[in-house]
Amino acid sequence: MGEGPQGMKLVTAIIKPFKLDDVREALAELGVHGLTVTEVRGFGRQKGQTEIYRGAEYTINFIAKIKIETVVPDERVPDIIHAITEAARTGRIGDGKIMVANVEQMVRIRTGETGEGAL
Amino acid sequence: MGEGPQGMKLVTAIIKPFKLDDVREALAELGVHGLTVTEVRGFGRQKGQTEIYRGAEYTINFIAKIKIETVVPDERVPDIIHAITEAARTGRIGDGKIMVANVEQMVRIRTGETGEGAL
Amino acid sequence: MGEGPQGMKLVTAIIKPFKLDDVREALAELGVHGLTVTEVRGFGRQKGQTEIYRGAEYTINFIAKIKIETVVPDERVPDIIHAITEAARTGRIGDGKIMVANVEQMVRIRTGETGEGAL
Amino acid sequence: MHAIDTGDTSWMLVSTALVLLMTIPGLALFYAGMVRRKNVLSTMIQSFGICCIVSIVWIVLGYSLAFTTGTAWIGDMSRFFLCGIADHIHQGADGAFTLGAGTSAETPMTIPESVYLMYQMTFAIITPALLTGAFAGRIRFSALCVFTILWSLLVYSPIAHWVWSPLGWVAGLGAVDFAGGTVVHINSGVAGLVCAIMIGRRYGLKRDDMSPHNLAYAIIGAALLWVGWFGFNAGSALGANGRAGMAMLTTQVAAAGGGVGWMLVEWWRHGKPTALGIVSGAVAGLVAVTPAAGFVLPGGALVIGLVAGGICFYSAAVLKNKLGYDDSLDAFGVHGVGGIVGALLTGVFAYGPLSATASNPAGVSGGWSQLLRQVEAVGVTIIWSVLLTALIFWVVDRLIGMRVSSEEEQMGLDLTQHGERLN
Amino acid sequence: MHAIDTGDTSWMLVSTALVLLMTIPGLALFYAGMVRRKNVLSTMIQSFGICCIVSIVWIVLGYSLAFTTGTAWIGDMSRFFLCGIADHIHQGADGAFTLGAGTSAETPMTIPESVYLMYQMTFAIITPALLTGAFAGRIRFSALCVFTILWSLLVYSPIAHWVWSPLGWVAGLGAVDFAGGTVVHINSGVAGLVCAIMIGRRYGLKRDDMSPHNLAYAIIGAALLWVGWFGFNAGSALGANGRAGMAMLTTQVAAAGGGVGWMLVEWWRHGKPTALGIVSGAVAGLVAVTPAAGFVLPGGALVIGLVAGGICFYSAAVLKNKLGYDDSLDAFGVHGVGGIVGALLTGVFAYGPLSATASNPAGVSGGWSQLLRQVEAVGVTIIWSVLLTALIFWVVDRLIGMRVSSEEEQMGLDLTQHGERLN
Amino acid sequence: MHAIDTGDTSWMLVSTALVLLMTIPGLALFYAGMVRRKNVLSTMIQSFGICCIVSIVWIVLGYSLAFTTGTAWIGDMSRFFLCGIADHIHQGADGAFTLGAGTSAETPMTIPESVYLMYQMTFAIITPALLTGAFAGRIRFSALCVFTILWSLLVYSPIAHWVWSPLGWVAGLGAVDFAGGTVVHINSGVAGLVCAIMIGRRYGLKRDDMSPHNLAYAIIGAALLWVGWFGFNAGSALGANGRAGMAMLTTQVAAAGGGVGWMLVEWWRHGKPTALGIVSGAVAGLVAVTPAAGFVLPGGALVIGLVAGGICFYSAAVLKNKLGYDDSLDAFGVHGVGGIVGALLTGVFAYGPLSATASNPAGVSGGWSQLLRQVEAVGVTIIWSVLLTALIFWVVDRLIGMRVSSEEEQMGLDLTQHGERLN
Ligand SMILES: Nc1ncnc2c1ncn2[C@@H]1O[C@H](COP(=O)(O)OP(=O)(O)O)[C@@H](O)[C@H]1O
Ligand SMILES: Nc1ncnc2c1ncn2[C@@H]1O[C@H](COP(=O)(O)OP(=O)(O)O)[C@@H](O)[C@H]1O
Ligand SMILES: Nc1ncnc2c1ncn2[C@@H]1O[C@H](COP(=O)(O)OP(=O)(O)O)[C@@H](O)[C@H]1O
Repeated sequence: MGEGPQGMKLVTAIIKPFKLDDVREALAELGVHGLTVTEVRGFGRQKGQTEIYRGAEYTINFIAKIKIETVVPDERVPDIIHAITEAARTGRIGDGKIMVANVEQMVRIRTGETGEGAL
Repeated sequence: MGEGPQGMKLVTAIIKPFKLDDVREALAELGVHGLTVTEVRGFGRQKGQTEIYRGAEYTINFIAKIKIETVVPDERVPDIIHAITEAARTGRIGDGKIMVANVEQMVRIRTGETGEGAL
Repeated sequence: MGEGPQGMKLVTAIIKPFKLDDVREALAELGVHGLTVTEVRGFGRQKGQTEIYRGAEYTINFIAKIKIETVVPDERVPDIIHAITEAARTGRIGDGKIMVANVEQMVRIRTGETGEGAL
Repeated sequence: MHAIDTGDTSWMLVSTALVLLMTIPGLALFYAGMVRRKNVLSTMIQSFGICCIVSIVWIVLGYSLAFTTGTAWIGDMSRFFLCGIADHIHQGADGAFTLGAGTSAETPMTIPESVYLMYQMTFAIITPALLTGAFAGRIRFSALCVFTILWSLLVYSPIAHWVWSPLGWVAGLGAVDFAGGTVVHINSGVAGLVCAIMIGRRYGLKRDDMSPHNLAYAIIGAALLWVGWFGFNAGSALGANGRAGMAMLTTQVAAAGGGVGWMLVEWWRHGKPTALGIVSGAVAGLVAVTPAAGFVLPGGALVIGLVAGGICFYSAAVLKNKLGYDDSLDAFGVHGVGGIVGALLTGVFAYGPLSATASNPAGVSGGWSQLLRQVEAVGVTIIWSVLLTALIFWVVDRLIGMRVSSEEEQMGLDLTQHGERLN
Repeated sequence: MHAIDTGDTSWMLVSTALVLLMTIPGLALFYAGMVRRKNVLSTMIQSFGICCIVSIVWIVLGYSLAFTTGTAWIGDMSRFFLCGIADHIHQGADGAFTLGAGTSAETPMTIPESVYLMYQMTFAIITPALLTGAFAGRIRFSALCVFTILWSLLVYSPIAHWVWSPLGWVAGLGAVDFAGGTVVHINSGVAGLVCAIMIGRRYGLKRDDMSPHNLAYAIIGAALLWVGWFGFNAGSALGANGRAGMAMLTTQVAAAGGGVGWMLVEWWRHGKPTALGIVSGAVAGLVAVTPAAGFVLPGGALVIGLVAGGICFYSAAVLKNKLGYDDSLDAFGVHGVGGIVGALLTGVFAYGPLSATASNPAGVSGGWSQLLRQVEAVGVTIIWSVLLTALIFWVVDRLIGMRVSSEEEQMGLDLTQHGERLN
Repeated sequence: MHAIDTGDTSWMLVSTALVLLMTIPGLALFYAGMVRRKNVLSTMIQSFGICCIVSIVWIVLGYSLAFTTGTAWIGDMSRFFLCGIADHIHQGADGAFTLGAGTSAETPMTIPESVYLMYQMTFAIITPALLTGAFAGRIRFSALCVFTILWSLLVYSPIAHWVWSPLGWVAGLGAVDFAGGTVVHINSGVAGLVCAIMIGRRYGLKRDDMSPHNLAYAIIGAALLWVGWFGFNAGSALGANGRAGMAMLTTQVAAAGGGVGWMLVEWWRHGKPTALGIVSGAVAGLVAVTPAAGFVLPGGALVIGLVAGGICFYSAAVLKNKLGYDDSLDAFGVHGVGGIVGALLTGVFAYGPLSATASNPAGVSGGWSQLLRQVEAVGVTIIWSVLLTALIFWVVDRLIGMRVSSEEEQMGLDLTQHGERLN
C-alpha cells in the first residue's frame, strides 16, 4: 500500500458551474484523459443571494457548484492544479477549492488494467 | 506529502436529507467555514419502502441521502465527528455514516493560497 | 490515525448507469452491506453521441455515469474489485473505473460505533 | 317550457369545460409549483380528489340545497340525487331551465337544467380546492376528504343559495356578485385563513429552505387559470351574448392589470419583478374582477386589476409575515383579499346599462349605497364561513386529526399519504 | 340541402378541439408520466406522431372507408382524398350534412360535413394512440409508423363503419355505443393486449426499478383527458342540445365515481390511496361511461363509474400480474376492460326517453335483451380486433421488426430512436 | 344595428380563449422547453408578461389604431381607451358589429364589438411573444417591456390596419391573408431576425452545450399551439359556419403535413426523426396554412404543410448555421419562413368558391396574378417590419440596453432578471 512507483492522486476541484467548459478544455490540453463531474451545492464564504418568493425571503445557503474529480499520476499534480486554478478563477469569492488525496489503486473495468495504465 | 504540520482531513458524512439544516448549523457553530453537499442515494440496512404503482410493487433499494464533505484541520476532526453525530442522529436505522480520509493538499482557487489557509 | 488492525478502504466505481442493479447484486452476494450511489457525468475515451436539435449539433462531452462508493475492510478489496469488474463489464469503451483509497476512520451515526463495526 | 338556444347552450357547455380546466389541471399545477418537491404529487391530487368527491356530493345533495327554490335560507331536497332531472327530456331534446320557477323572482334561461347544474358543479369544485392552498404540506389526506364533504354541504351550498338563488336573502339585500367573488373567492379565502391558523405553521418555517420546487408549473397553472376564467366569468352571463363579451373583455383587462400591478410594486420594492409575482398578480386581478366582470366597463376593470395586484402583494408578502399565520400558498392573501377588493370595487364601478335586466331596467350603478350593500354581503359571507369552517375543522380534527405527524410532514406528504414520489 | 345550425356547429368545432386535446397533450402526458426517464420523449412523440400520420390517412382513405354509404361492411371510395367535400360550399357557407344520405337509414345533421369528418378524425387519432401504452418502452418508431397506418385502415375504419354508419351491420344488431366504447376503447385495449403479448415483456421487468418517472405529468394528462372527454362524449350528441347536456353530466359523474372507486379499493387493499390510482380510476370511469353517456341518467353513471374504478383496479393491478403479460401502461387493463364494463352496463342502465329519436321513439332501454345485443357487439369487436391486429403485427414485425434491440431498450428509446434526451 | 347570432358569438368567445391558450401556456412552454435550465422561467414569463402588457396597450390605443375606420394607413382614435364600446348595450344585450361602418367597404358581422376586439387582442398578444424566440437567453426584461409597447403600436397595429381593415391599402392591393400569415407570422419572424442580428449571438454558442433543457415542455407547448390554432384559423371565419369548418380541417391537415414533412427530411438527412423536429414541423405547417386556411381545399393544405415542414427544416437547421445569426429558437426560421411559404402558396392554391363573399362572388383563385399580389403584400410587410423594428431596437438599446451583461447571461436570466430559479 502507499505510494509505489506508480503513485496516483485524486485531484478534486469545486468550481463555479459556468467554468466547467473552460476547465475541461484546460485539462484536455494537459493530456488529462478522463474526469468525472458531479453537480453539488456548496456552503462557504460566498453567501447565496436572498431569493424572495411572494415576499418570503429565503436565504439560499447552498450555491450550485460543480465538482470535478480526476485521477492522475503523482507528477502531474502541480501542473494540473495550476491549470485548474487558471481556468476556474474569476477572482471573486466562491471560486472554489482544489483538494489532492492519495489513490492506492486504479482499475479499468473494461480491460482489468491497473495502476497508471488504467488512467 | 503526507501529514505535515498543517495536516488536513476530509470528513464525509452520509445523512438523512431532512437533517441537513441541523448539521449545517452545528458545523457552523464549530467554526467550519465551508462544506460541499451532494444528493446521493444509499443502500444499507435501512430498506426502502415498497412502493406500489397500479399494483406493481417496486422495492426501492436506494434511499435518498445527503452527502456532506468538509475539509478540516486534523485536530478538529473529533469535535466535528461529535457535532455531526449529535445533529444527525434520530436513533433509527439509516442515520448514516461518517468517514475520515487524509487530504494532502488544498488550494483556494481565487487566491492560490494552499494548506490550512485555503480552508 | 493511519492503518491500525481494522484498516478500511473506500472503493469507488464509476460505471454505466444500466449496470447499477447488476453491481448492487454482485456486491450484496459478497456480503457488502452498504453503499452510496451518485449520479455523475463522465468525460473519458468514450465520446458522447452527437445530438442534433433542429440542425444544431451538440457534442455531448459528458456522459451519464453512476458512481458507487463503498467502504470495506482492507482484506475484502480484491474480491470486491473482482466482483465489480465482472458485473459492470460490457467490454466496450466507457465501462468505467474502480479506485481504492484509504479511510482512516468510520462512524455509524446511529450508534456511535467506529471502525469496522460501523460498516 | 320554452326551447333552448343552441348558441347559448354551446357556450355554457364550453364554459363548464373551461371552469373544470381551472381546477384540473390549472389550480393543481399552480399550487404544486409552489410547494417543495416532496409535496408536489399530494398537492396536485388534492385538487383532483376534491374534483371527484364534490362532483358526487353535488349531485346527491349540494345542488338541491343551493339551487332548488326552498326558502331564502336554503333549498329544498327536490333534486336529491338529481331525481326528476330528465323529466322534460323528449327524444334527447330538453327544454330551457327556469331558476326559481313558480316564484315571483323566477329567472328563465335558454339552456337545459342539466347544463346549468353541471356549470354550477364546477364552481362547487373549485371553491374547496382553492382552500387547500392554506394548509399545503401538512394536511392528512383522509381528513381532507371528510372535511371537503362537510364544508361543501354546510358552507358552500348555503352561501351559494343566499347569493345566487333569486330568493336568497343576501341577493335580497341588493348586493351583486357577477361570478362568485363572495361565494367562491372570499369564502374559500377566509375559510383558508381559519384553517391555516387552526392547523398551525409548517415545520421549519423561516428556517428551512421552502422555496418553490418548480415555478414553471406555477406559471402553466396560472395561464390555465386565466384561460379557464373566461368560462368562469363570461360563462356567468349564461349565454353567448353581449354581457358575456364584455365580461370576457373585463376579465382579460383585469388580469393584465393585476399582473402589471404586482410587477410594478415588486420592482419598486425589491428591485426585480419575479415570475411568481407577475402570475400571482394576474390571478389576483382575475379574482378581483370576478364579482364585477359583467357589470363594469374595461376602464373600471383595469383599475380593479391594478389595485388588486398591488394590495394582494401586500397581503401575501407583508401582512402575512407580520401577523405570523402560515397561509402557505396565500389562499387568503390572494383569493380572500382579492375577492374583498373586487366585491367592494364592484360597488364603485358598476355601470347601470350593463347590469340592467328586464326586471331591473335601471341596473346596478356604483356609488355609496351600492358599496354599502356590497360590504354587507361580504360581511355575511365572512361570518358564516369563519364560524362554520372552524366548527367543521374542529370536528374533523377530533375525529381523524387534520394534521399529519411531524415526521410525516418532514418526509413529505407524497410518500406518507400516497406512497409515491417524483423521480 | 338544409341549413346548418350555428350553435350546434359551434359546439362541434369546440368538441373537435377538445378531443384533439385529449391526445395531444393529454394522453401524451398521461403515458409519459408513467414511463422511465429514458423513454419520456419517445412516449410523448408517439402520440404526437400518430396524430400527424392518422390525420393524413383519414383524409386520404380512412374517412371514406368508415363513413361513406357503401355496404354494411365497408364504405366506398367516394371521399377518396376528400374529393367533393367542398361541392356544396357557396360563398364560404356550407349546408348541413346527412350521413348515409339517400338510404333508408339516413341521419340528417345540423353541421357541415367538414366539421363532422374533422370531429371523427380526432377519434381515429386517439384510438391507435391509446394502444401505444401496451408496448411502451420497447417499440421501434419506424415500425410504429407503419403499424399505425395499416391498423387505422384495416381495424379502425371497418369497425367504425359497422358500428356508427347507419347501414353498418353491427348497428343493425341493435347494439348501442354512444361515443365509442367499442370502436375506440375496447378496440384499442384489446389490440394493445395482443401487441403486449406478441412483443414480449420489458427487459428487467420485476427486477429493475420501473417506477414512474414523473407522476405529475400523469396527473396533468389525466386532467386534460377528463376535460377533453366532454368533447368526446357530449360532442357525440352532434349538437348543443339536451342530450349533450346529459352526456356531459353523466361523463363528469362517472369520472368522479371511477376516481373514488379505485381510491377506495386501493385504500382498503394497500392502506393508502395513490395519486396514480385516483387518476387511473377517473380515466376508467370516463372509458366506461363512453358508450353510455347519452343514454343513461346520472345515477346510472355513478354506478358505472364506481364499478369501472373497482374492476379496472383489479385488471391492472391483479389480473395482469397473474397472467404475466406486460401491458406496460394498462391499455387493456383500463381501456379494454373499462370499455367492456361500460358497454355491458349501457345495456343495463339505458333510459328510453334519453336515447329516443324520431325514427326510434321508444329509445333503448336497459334489460336482458339489450344486454345480449351489447355482448354481441363487444364480441364482434374483440374478434376482429384480435385477428387483424395480430396479422398486422406479424407482418410489420417481419418487414421491419417491431421491437428494438435489447441494448437499445436499456439505453432508452429517447436516445436510440430519436437521438434526444431529457436534460 | 342588427342582432348578434349566439352560435357565431359562442364560437368567437371560444376562439378567443383558444388563441390566448396558444400564448399562455402554449408558446411559453414551447419556447421554455428549448432553452437551457437557467432560462426556463424567464422565457416563460416573457410570454406571460407580454400578454399582460399588450392587453393594456391594446385597449388604450392599439385597437383604435388597427381597427377603427380612419384612413388607408392608420385608424383614428375613436376607440381610445375603448370609449364608446358599451354605447349599444341595452340590458346586457349588444348589437352586432360592423367593421368600417359607414364606408363603402363595410363588413357586417354577427358578433358584438367587444368580442371582435377581444379576439383581435389575442392576435396582438401572440405576435410580439413569438418574436422573443429570436433573442432568448440574453434579453433584459425591462428592455423587453418597453420594446413590446413600442413595437405593438408602431409595427403591429399599422400592419394589421393595412391588411385587415377593409379600407387598408394592402388589402386594396388584392392580397389575401386569412388568419394572419403576414400580420402575425412574417411580421414577428422578420422582426425576430432583425433583433437576433442586432443583439448578437449567445455567449458560448458553438462551444457550450446549449441543448434543450426539457423537450417534454416543447412537445406539450406545440400540442397546445396546435389545439389553440383552431381558434386562430377557424376563428378567423368570424362565425360557426362552413368556412370555419373548412379552415379547421385545412389547419389540421397542414399541421400533420408539416410534422410528417420535417420528420421525413430529418430521417433522410440525419438517420433519425427527432421529437423536436416533428413538433417543429407541425408548427411550421400551422404557420404556413394560416394565410390559406379558409381559402384552400384539404389537398392544397397537405401540400402546404409538407412543403413548409421541409423548407423550415432547411431554414432552421441549415440556413441559420450558414448565415451565422443566432435566431435562438427560430422565430424567423419557422414563423418568418413558414409564413412566407404559406402566403405565397395561398396565391397558388386558393379556391374561388371558398373565398367568395357577397361582395366578391367569384372569390380569390390561385394563379400567377394572385401570386404576384401575395408577393407584394409579403414585401410590404417585410420592409415595414424590418425598418421599424430596427429603429425601435436601436432606441431602446440606447435608453436601457437590450442585452444583459455577459456575466448575467452566463448566470442565467432566471436568477439575474427575476431572482428566481428552478429547483
Ligand atoms: N472546507 C471545505 N471543505 C469542502 N468544501 C469546501 C470547503 N470550503 C469551501 N468549500 C467549497 O468551496 C466553495 C467555495 O468556497 P467559498 O468559501 O464560498 O469561496 P472561496 O473558494 O472563494 O474561498 C464552497 O461553496 C464549497 O462548495
Ligand atoms: N459501507 C458503506 N460504504 C459507503 N456507504 C455506506 C456504507 N454503509 C452504509 N452506507 C451509507 O449509509 C446509509 C445508511 O446506512 P444503513 O446501513 O441504512 O443504516 P445505519 O447508518 O443506521 O447503519 C446508507 O444508505 C448508505 O448511503
Ligand atoms: N482519470 C480519471 N479520473 C476520474 N474519472 C475518470 C478518469 N478516467 C475516466 N474516468 C471516468 O470513467 C469513465 C469511463 O472512462 P472512459 O475513458 O470513457 O472509458 P474506459 O473506462 O473504457 O477507459 C469516464 O466517463 C469518467 O467518468
